[in-house]
Amino acid sequence: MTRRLAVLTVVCAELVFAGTAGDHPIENIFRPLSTPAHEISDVSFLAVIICAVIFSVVAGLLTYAIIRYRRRPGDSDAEPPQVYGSNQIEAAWTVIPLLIVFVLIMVSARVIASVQNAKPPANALHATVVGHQWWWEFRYPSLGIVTANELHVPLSDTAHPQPTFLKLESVDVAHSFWVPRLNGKTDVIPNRANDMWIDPHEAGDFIGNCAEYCGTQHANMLIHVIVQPKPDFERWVAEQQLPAVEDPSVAADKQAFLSVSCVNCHTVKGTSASGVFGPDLTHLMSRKYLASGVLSNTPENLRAWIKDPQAIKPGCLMPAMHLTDNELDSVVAYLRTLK
Amino acid sequence: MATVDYPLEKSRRQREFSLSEALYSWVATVDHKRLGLMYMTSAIIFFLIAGVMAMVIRAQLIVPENHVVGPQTFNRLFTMHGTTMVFLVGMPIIAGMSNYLIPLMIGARDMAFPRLNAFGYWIFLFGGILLYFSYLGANGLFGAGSAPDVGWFAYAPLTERAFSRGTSTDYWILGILVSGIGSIVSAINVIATTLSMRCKGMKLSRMPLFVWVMVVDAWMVILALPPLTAGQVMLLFDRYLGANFFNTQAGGSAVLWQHFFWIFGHPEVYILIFPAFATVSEVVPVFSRKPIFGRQAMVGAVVAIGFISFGVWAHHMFAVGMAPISNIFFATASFLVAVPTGVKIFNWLATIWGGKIRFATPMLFCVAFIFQFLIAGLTGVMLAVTPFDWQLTDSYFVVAHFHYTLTGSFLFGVFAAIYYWFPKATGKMLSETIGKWHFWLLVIGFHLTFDPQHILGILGMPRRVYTYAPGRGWEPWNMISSIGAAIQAIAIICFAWNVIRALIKGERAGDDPWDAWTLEWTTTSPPPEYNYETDPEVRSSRPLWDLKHPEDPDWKYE
Amino acid sequence: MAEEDTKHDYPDAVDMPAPSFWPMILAFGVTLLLTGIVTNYVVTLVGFVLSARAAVGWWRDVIPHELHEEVPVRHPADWAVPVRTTGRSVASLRVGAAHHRMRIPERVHPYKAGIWGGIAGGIAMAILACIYGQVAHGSIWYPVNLLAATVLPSISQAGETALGQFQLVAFGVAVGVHTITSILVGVLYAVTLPMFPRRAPLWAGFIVPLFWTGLIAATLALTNPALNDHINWIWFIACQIAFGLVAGFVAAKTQRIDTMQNLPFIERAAIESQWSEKPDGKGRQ
Amino acid sequence: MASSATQPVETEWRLPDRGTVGIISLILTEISLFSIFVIAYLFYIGKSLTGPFPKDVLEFPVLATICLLSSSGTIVFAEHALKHRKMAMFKMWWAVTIVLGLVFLYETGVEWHDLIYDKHLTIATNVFGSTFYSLVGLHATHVIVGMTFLLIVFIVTMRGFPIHTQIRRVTFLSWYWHFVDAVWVVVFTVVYIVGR
Ligand code: HEA
Ligand code: HEA
Ligand code: HEC
Ligand code: CUA
Ligand SMILES: [Cu+2]
Repeated sequence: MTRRLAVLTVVCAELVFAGTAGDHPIENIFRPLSTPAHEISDVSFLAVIICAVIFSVVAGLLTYAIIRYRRRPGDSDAEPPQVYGSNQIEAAWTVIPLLIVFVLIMVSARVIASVQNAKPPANALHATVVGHQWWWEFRYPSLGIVTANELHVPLSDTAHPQPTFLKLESVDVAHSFWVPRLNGKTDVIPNRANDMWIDPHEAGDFIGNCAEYCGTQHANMLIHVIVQPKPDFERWVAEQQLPAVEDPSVAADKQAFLSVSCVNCHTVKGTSASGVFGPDLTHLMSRKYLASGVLSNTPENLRAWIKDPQAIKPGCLMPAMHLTDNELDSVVAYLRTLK
Repeated sequence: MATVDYPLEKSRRQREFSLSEALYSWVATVDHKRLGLMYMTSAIIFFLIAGVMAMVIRAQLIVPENHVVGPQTFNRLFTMHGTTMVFLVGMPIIAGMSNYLIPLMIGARDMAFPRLNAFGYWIFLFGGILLYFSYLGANGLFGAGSAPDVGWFAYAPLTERAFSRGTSTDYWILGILVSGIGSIVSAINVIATTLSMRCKGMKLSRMPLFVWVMVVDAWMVILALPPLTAGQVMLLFDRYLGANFFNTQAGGSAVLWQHFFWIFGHPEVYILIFPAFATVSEVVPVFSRKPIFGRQAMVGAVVAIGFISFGVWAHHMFAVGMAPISNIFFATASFLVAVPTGVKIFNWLATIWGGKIRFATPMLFCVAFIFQFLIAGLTGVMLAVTPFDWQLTDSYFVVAHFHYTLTGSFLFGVFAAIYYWFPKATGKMLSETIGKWHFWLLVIGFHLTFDPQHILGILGMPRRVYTYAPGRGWEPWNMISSIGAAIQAIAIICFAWNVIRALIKGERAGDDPWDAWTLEWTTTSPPPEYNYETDPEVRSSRPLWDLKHPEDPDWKYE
Repeated sequence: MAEEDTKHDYPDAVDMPAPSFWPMILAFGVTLLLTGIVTNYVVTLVGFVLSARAAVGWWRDVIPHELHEEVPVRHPADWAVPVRTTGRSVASLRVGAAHHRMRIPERVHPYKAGIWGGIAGGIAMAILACIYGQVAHGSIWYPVNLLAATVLPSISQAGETALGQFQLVAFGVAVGVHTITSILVGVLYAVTLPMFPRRAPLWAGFIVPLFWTGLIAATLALTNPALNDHINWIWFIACQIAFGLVAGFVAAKTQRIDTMQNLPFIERAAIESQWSEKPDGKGRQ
Repeated sequence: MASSATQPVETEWRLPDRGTVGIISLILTEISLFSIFVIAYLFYIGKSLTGPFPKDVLEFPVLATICLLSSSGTIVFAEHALKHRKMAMFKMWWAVTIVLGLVFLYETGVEWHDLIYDKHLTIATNVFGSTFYSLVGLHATHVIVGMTFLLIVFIVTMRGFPIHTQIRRVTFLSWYWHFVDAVWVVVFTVVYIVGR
């Protein structure tokens, strides 16, 4: 019955918040797509119902009271009876909330334990999330992959359950990893290892945000979690494991890229570029977005970004490099080959 | 100074007006009523400033990818908005209300430590000015200046030298630290006053609930503020002496700051709501014409809330990855606060029940307070459901929750207090007509602003974002929210107009315009410097009931 | 206080603390002292000097004696108008009763009764539940584990056989949960029994348990999914009714309670009088 | 309220002294302040990434502790003397208290000098340094504040100020001093016993 109620509510909610925009269905914490998010959604739903009932009762009584007991024109000047209290009813309205509270404690405790104490199964994928001021680094230590801003994980349907366990670290300030449809937040805090897990039941691109204020560009620290069916995911892994593409047609452009100071901050595997301050660019073209979700990855956007990142993401930690137009063309041409 | 002015009939008012003397009389005053008004006035000015900041915030967010302000400015705006509202509006309003009313309500001539009282006011004011001076001076006098942009809870290590260069964060630390001294001083004063200065017969069991709530509030201030001060001192050491408290590179802990801040921060939010509780507990009975229902329970509930609130702080930190057992503990403690708070709500309701309600403006604000605080508390309980909070924390749902408590409850309570006691303090009545405009516009604006924010949170909008991309379903709700904010601004303008109008040509108030029951209504409006010509004596918790019903006084039954 | 008085027995002047600007200077000094940190040490120096001077000034104000200023008392004509003392009528709470002020009910003291009732009801319920476990699943631990599943996620993941086994943690949790709920409901019974409309046993034993069973049924999938999957509603309801009957019986028996049968609910709840609207105009006498 | 004068109001009306209430509240605030520093100290025990570590560099400040603790006794004697108007005794005990306090401060200074210059532990060295100097320093600051007040009392008394008119304030000062002492017991336990 509750299920049905829940379904009904979600349907209503979908009507209200309807629509899919662009590639993303609208995020909504009550439309979970992963076990932890599901459990959270259920207990949240319960909390909402309980609070709604309490609200209706109390607000109803209050409304009744202020209408019924308002002073009406022509009322006499007499004072109403002076009631000082009632032990009985006061005890009742202490005990009833206590009971409700007790229920809330129990169910919260269960879900807390269930989400936090989950142990990774043998086939779980392990990945590390590293928060940077204002972008995300994703590492798959067991696969030897380093990428940025777009976290690829395998689909975990009932036929092939394969959760992904994330280790969360930060190199600078505190961030928070939040993809509403997959799980709640877990903070990403320097000098502290946190973890969380997801097992998405549906393929797609799920969007999320950094949810802990982390400085100027906190607003533009978006997360994309790309859930792929197992074969697609494996193909992606294989591609990522390769060193950077060597395209002879851009050999000169490559030289140009390596000669400007991009290399101080960015890595392109297989070249002399080995900076670690900015995102790894080895497979830049495999990403849909640039600069943690701010721009879609088109040649024009890429050029604009490299020309003046500060115009696009003011305050971000990549400086405008003041490249000449020629240099810019070469760099973009080269980067465009990094599939 | 101490010369006696004979003959006594010559009123001081009849002396010739001199600017320097007037100025001196305010600067050097140790009169609790003047200081109370100074606190309130400063707080209202800071409120207008912070309110304008909120307007800019809402203007920026009205449509996606808006360009009213840039990221830096926006971050400074919400930091200063939050900091100002909490430390330079909330705290001085507490001090102002307790200063003005407590001595009058307990039949005292002044606060226990009048000079300390003056010191408290001035150091609060200078602290506030210091914070705002950052707009000019934070990069050194040569730079453009910049206000702090670290958020009102200034999480480490964003506040460390490495991530927050310049001195804006130092201004945040010092401004709050200095004005915090003022809050502590005035809280000590409130405690000493209520314990030591009560007039004859004013037993604790007869003390007005307002005073009870404010004295519990003062206890919370003296216990809760030092952790913030301690944390700030450590942060200052980090920034100036290279200490490593919150320096994560050297083994420092970012989470420790969060603990220290919220050990202060959670009690602080109850500190902020208590003046509203206090006011509602006085206004509701008077306008329902009934005594407060379950007085002992009300006192007990306030004390219980005070105690429990020191054990719930980490519910602001459910997402930092605490052990399940800690999460359960703090969730439990947070739920438990709902019980005494519920008792308060129910007792107010029962006070109204069976009464004969006069809907004057103060009462309107109180009724709205009860409704809105109910919702605020219930969303608070949802947040305390740890798993729910994993989704909602740092989202707009939280913004909605705490504006329900702060705007919808605290501010409404303060407006109730202003409408209720303005006649006492100035001798003039505020206009009921404008008051009703103020009230209804504020209610409408408030709900338009903050109701949609719950939905925004559920749709995944994080707080403290200066911009957002279109297409995530957030546009309509942000639009409504911003429009609501504008309506609130109109409401506040009505309020300002009402006050100014009343001061200039308000109707005379008389001593007891509301037909009330507490001691302050037995003196003139405004009261003389010494409050009462002869020391009052009380016999019950409603001394004026006794006087108004001599054939049937309360004291026979208490 | 605000009494008209011809004998002039009020003081001519009141001693009030004398004004002083030292507190303000001290505040300014302290602020500067700290501001020096972000600006220049000279500011700190100035702040220090100001603070020191102000501190001395302040001490002079209070030592050896606090300075006072005599404020002349206003002429009695300016005093507050004496509070109106003409009696205004007050509606009485009950027709015919003299008093209009109440703390109702006067004689109920039933918390202990509630606790005993809750314990008794809880035991009855537990026994019945264990019987059900034995009869239907061959193990008295079955219902215990299901109850513990409200808190322990591991139980819902364990299989049917595990549900029949004794598990220490689950046992502890179940006992805790059961005790707390039983006692709370027992106390609630004790305080509200007098408020039930006529036929308290019917209400306490059947209607109220059915009501909360309804609440549980509506939310069980969310509060305790494991129980939801395994529940036998007939037995469940039987257990609730057993609780209701026993707890209600014990609570009502342990102490005599004035049930105020002939008063309307609202009055038994003691928050309103039916007659509060119609004061007789003549006051309580 | 003459109108209800039929009912006698409490004949005896005693309230606590406002100064007492004030000083107790002040001490409570201070306790709250110190607890945070103590918590920080306890939290960071063993969390330093680099040396020097407490057990390498800390020695029991025996003399300082004895001095400070006994000064709590001497100030009581002084107070007692003042109450009985034995001014010479008062001055003597008061002076002893001051000297004991000064010895404490001197010892702390020596300890710090040694730590900073010989053992190379500064507030910036590691989290031990940060917590150590701030906790002990906060306490020392309180000693200095107390000492300032003690000195002021001493000086004005020597210059003939009738200090016996201020017994109440002297008592408050001595309470404050006891509090500073009690805090030292905690600091000592935490820093030199638990923390090593
Ligand atoms: C005046 C201020 C005020 C008040 C009174 C409250 C009251 C409460 N708050 Fe709120 N809160 C804030 C101000 C306030 N809060 C602020 C400013 C923040 C954000 C800070 C920041 O991040 O910037 C915050 C954030 C905040 C969080 C953290 C959110 C997050 O960032 O993740 C949580 C989580 O538990 C929470 C919970 C509560 C609870 C349980 C109450 C309870 O006290 C509510 C109790 C009241 C009721 C429940 C209603 C009446 C009761 C009944 C009718 C009885 C029956 C009810 C039940 C049995 C449930 N609050
Ligand atoms: C007491 C506390 C209080 C109060 C009353 C308010 C009142 C308001 N707040 Fe605020 N708010 C906070 C405390 C408060 N807030 C805190 C603590 C934060 C968190 C900060 C952080 O994240 O660090 C916050 C954050 C916050 C945000 C989130 C920012 C973000 O996360 O990005 C928003 C956004 O809508 C907002 C809006 C508002 C609005 C519209 C009001 C309105 O109710 C304001 C109404 C007032 C006015 C409209 C003023 C009217 C002025 C005039 C009429 C002009 C006259 C002017 C002159 C004469 C000079 N507030
Ligand atoms: C000072 C360090 C620094 C230098 C030098 C630098 N970058 Fe960056 N770069 C960054 C940082 C930091 C980011 C992440 C910005 C963000 O998203 O906030 C970034 C992001 C990028 C991105 C987007 C990556 C992604 O995954 O979305 C590209 C492309 C890029 N840089 C290219 C370049 C090129 C080309 C140059 C040289 C002309 C260069 N960078 C020089 C630091 C640097
Ligand atoms: Cu990273 Cu916010
Ligand atoms: Cu809180």
